[in-house]
Amino acid sequence: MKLSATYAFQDPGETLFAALVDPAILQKCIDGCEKMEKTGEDSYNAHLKIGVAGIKGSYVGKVRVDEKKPPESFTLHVEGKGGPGWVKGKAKIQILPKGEGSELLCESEGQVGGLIAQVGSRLVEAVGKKMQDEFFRKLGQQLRNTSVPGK
Amino acid sequence: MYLTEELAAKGKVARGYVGRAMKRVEDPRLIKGIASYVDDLKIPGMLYAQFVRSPHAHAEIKSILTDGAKVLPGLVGIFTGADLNDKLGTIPCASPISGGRSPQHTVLAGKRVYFVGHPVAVVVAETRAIARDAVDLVDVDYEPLPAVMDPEKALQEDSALTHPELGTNVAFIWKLPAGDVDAAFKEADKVFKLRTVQPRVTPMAIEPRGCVASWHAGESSLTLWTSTQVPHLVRTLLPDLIRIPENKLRIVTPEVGGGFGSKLNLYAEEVVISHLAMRLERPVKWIEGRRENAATTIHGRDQVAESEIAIRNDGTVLAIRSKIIADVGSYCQLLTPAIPTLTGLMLCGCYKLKAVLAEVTGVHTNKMSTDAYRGAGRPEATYMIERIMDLVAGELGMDQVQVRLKNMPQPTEFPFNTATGLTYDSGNYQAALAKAQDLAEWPKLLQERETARKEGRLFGIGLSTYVEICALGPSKIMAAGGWEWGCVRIEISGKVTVITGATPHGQGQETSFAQIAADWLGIPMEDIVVLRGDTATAHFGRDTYGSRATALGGTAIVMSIEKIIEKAKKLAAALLNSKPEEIEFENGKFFVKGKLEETIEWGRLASEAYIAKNLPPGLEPGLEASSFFEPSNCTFPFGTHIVAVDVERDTGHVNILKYVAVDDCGKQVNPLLVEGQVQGGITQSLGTALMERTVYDESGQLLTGEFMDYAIPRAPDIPEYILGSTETPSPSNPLGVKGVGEAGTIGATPAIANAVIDALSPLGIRHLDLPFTPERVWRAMKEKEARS
Amino acid sequence: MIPAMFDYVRPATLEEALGHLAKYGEDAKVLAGGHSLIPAMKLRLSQPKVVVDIGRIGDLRFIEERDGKIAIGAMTTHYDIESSDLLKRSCPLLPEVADKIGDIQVRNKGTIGGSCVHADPAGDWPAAMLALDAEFEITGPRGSRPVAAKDFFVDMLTSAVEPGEILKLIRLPLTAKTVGYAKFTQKASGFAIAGVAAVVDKARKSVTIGVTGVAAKAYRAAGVESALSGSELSTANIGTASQKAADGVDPLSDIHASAEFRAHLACVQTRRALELAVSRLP
Amino acid sequence: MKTPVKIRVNGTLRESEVEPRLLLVQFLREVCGLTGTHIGCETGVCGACTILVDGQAVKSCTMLAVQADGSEVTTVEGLSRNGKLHPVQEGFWECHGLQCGYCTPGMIMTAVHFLERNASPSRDEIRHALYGNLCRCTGYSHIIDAVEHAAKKGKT
Repeated sequence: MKLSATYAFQDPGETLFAALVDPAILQKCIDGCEKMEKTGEDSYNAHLKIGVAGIKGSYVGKVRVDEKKPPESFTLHVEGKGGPGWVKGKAKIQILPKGEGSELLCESEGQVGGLIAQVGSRLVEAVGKKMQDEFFRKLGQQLRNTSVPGK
Repeated sequence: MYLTEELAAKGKVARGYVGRAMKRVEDPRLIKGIASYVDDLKIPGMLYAQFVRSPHAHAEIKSILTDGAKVLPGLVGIFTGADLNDKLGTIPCASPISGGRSPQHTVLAGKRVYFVGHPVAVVVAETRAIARDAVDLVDVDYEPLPAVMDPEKALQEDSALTHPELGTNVAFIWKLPAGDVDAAFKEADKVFKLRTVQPRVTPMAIEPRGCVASWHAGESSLTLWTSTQVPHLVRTLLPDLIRIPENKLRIVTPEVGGGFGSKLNLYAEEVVISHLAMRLERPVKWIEGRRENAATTIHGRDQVAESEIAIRNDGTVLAIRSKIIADVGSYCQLLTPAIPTLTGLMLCGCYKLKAVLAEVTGVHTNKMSTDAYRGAGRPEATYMIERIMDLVAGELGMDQVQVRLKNMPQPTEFPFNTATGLTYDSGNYQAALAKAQDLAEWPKLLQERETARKEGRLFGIGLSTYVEICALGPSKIMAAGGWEWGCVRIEISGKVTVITGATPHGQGQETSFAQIAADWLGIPMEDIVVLRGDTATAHFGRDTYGSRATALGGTAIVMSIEKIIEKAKKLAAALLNSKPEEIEFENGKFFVKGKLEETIEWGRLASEAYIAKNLPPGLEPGLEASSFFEPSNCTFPFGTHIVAVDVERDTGHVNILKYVAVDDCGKQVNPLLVEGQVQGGITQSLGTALMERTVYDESGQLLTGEFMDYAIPRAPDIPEYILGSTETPSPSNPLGVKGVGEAGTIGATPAIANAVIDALSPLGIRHLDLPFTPERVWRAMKEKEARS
Repeated sequence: MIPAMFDYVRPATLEEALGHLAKYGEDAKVLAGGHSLIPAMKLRLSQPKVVVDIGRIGDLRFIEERDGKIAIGAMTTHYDIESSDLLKRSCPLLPEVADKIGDIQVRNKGTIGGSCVHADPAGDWPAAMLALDAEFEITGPRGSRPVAAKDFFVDMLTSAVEPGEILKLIRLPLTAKTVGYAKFTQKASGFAIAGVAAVVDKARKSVTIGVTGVAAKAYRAAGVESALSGSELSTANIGTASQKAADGVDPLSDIHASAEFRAHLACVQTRRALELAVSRLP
Repeated sequence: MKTPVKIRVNGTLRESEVEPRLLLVQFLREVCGLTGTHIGCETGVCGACTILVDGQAVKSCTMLAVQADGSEVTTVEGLSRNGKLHPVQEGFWECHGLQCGYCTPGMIMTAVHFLERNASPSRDEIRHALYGNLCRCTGYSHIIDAVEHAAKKGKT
């Protein structure tokens, strides 16, 4: 599963970058992130409750940030496992200035396995897309700004 | 051989049960819901097992934590590979190919998992629900590894490895050079190429697998009830694995809810459950769920073939060179390597090819193993040769019927030796074809096609003239003996017990074998009971697969009856004050030649035989005989299927408008059962042609693990079948039967494929891969439109 | 095959049911016909702590004509709808859709309310609800609120019914016979790959189109509707307009149909549904 | 935690305390010992578990036993009366409507229910009615014959 989307922000790239590598903000932006503990430089353990509607699973996993090139780009790695299966993904984030604000390009690649992949295949991609949009919408909120998911 | 054709002629039959459409004696218990399948068994003290299975296609197991599960009240135990593998043998492959390389197949995963569903641990609990709860609490830590999913890419040098320790993904290479292939290609006017793909399919018997094992400590013996096609093979193979003597093991198959080859195996679960019953000294039950069934019961087909075909301008097909890649999955199960070799052997179809070169490469991938699925190797071969016939017709502008007639042997040429070294026992392929054309109203069908095409409709006619190999087979070509066993006992009362080693799973042997025995004994069918499926009563057997039961199992019963008759004649002679050679037997009566006024029937003979007061000197008491029938050859059923379809232009949906099948399975014991087998086989094949496809994603997740995602035909998908038959007796057994369990499955897919491609041919489409799902057909049409 | 443990309550009235929901909050799940919830629980994709079975609340299962509208209780089964003479006369799209849902057994037990609240992207009802401009009455701790169909199907598996609320009934307009439902079925599951409901109002020369199965949620094919608004419903016009059936949507993609094929089928089924509706013009 | 249920099964009242998660099919098979109702899938597709609840065909694997509290249930074991087969059972026997027999009880129960709604169905109506019952052996033809046979038999 591969997704590519751009999001527009009113904040400058530096602000955006700083927020994105701040675990406190990350936790608030990841829908269903119940807990996040720092385990090392740019790596965290996370408890996630993700899914849709009544079909939510609990996952325990790791979040890691690398390839940091402030304020332009970094790569976010997430992996987790839980009752309904496992998830693994990485997102390459690039931030470009645009007008007074910035534009963020997110190219993500995800894999799911176990029950969710096997019975929910038709929904997985849509859920992934939704979660990603939701993440950046919340990020926008966190930055006390409005963001418009771009096409 | 004990029996002769002359004896077959004698089987002309008093009451004429054989050949009659009769309803089944096994049905009342099944339609009342009082029959017993494995999951219906309940034994006091019985425990329930569930397997913890890998969610990864390929991964290293870093740790297995069981503490969380162990606290559940009612949990009895959790066992991992570390606990079991060194105490148990490995799962055998009965048909290895020399030079082949496959890993040791331990019952539970060791350090690695090799496919989604690979069993990693087993939990045992007082109830099913507790066992299920425990599975969620076993915490396995995996380190995922690259999964090998595409068998063709798996052969490239830079490919990841399914089993790194083997150093290769090649499981085996098998070559069949038959005839002078190079000379045949030199002789050719034309050579063309064809790539065919047989998708992976899932058998999906409606009853999943399952077993119950019970340890009898007092006797140190084990009984295993299991939903299998092959209790006798299980009894042969299992003792070594669980380390008990064969004579301490009893296998029982109660009712079996469908097999189609998927229960023709020894599975890891059967071994583990047997072991646990011994280890825990309590009965243990395991019943497979549907998702487990789809992921961890064998799959079928999955072959890609690149073929070159040498032809003459007059339509003669001279030779085929074929490179076949068979995706065998993670392990070689019981018959895995044997399946694609059958494809090679049957490549000639019902045609007089001069030479064949088949090279089969079995490739390991991180998927469930493939093995025998209904038809097992022959549908693949038939699909290839029948597609080839249509392509030859297209290439040369010939009629699809003419090109087939051009290449068939004449009825007078039988027994016919094929280029691949088989001897087709008997046949009249032209007669079956002609009859099918009659039933299909061929000229009218051609007319309809012409009219439809003028109107711009995509109407197609397809046919396949197939031959298959059944009644497997002489022991010299079989992995574990190809004979079949039967026993007949005239009880003291004169009632008759027939015991067969050809264990049925829906085919109706209790009826068809009673028909055979009743005719040969000259008694009413109601006086006969057929026992099967318990190694304590059916001592020997090679079971039911490969359409072998009637030809081989039926013959073993006939042989036993002949032995009993011989003995009964000696007894009758004593009772009638005559000599055995003067005693005649007809319609269940023994009498002195010419003296019909004084006869002795089975009832009196039986009581004399067992009470044993008047036995002639030297004659043993009792009236019972058993026999092993060792066939001299396989049988080769054949037939013609004709299909008319139309294809919806805007959706790619295929409608079957007409379906005609004429099958020749030799003599028919019960035409009603034959019809049922044919309809069922065609329907399964229709599934393969139009909808069925086992899908793994790139990382090895199984996406067709439920009936929600794996489509099998439903009632509205089925056309009204028009069925006919011809009867060419097989000389290979006294019954003259050939076998019919797989005929429909073998004949139908190519006929449907040819019809769909014929329908699409006005658009310039020459070939398309199975299955013809709407999207695949729609895409093919769209690509052609885009190009034109 | 065996759900995780849960507690079970079976309220006799709607008030009692709302009380349970208020008490257990997000831990509770409402059980209607059970045909979506129970399989999800068996697979343990859904593990509610409390199941509130509303199956015995008598006044949730009815089909009536009230104040010039059709009112259908949330617990009305698909078969009730399929076999309703009132609906065959006054809102014939509903029996037509009901007949194409699952199988006899599912239609006997599954409910319109359960199906709508579950909001499966491939469920049949949302297409009809959108095409008919249905109104949903949702009851919660603060009383009842009406929600229009276009606002009811919020997202994939998400309807406007909030935790603590229960769908009570659905109000639908009386329509003529000029309706049609065309479904392209996913072979294995019987769900829709593309299901299109069309309602043709001859007098106003307008059509409404609801599409299910194609995107993450069911939608109104606005492009088709406006293209046909006020125009002659000729075969040619329908054909052209139907090409807009997937405009502006993000089609789902799975092993049964790619996004491209789904979008294509949306157009084909839209044309078929419209042709069916038009063929029923007197 | 356990919930009491009273369910009349084939005319006999069965009372038991069950876990709410117990499926109706498990109640029938494990509590009542009626193993004629089979389980073939986990998602309510295959129909092997079809029974009648208050006269309506339903899939008993997609229903909790507690939901059936107070209901009348008929399973395949309850169809024959005084040793006489139900016409649908007879049809299946006469027409060879079964092979392995595993899907048969569910198939029969759907057909019984369907014929109560439609006593003289066409073959296409029968196909449509059996949509929710999968059979892997017979190819359905003989099953359709069996239901047709039962319909005719029912009228005489």
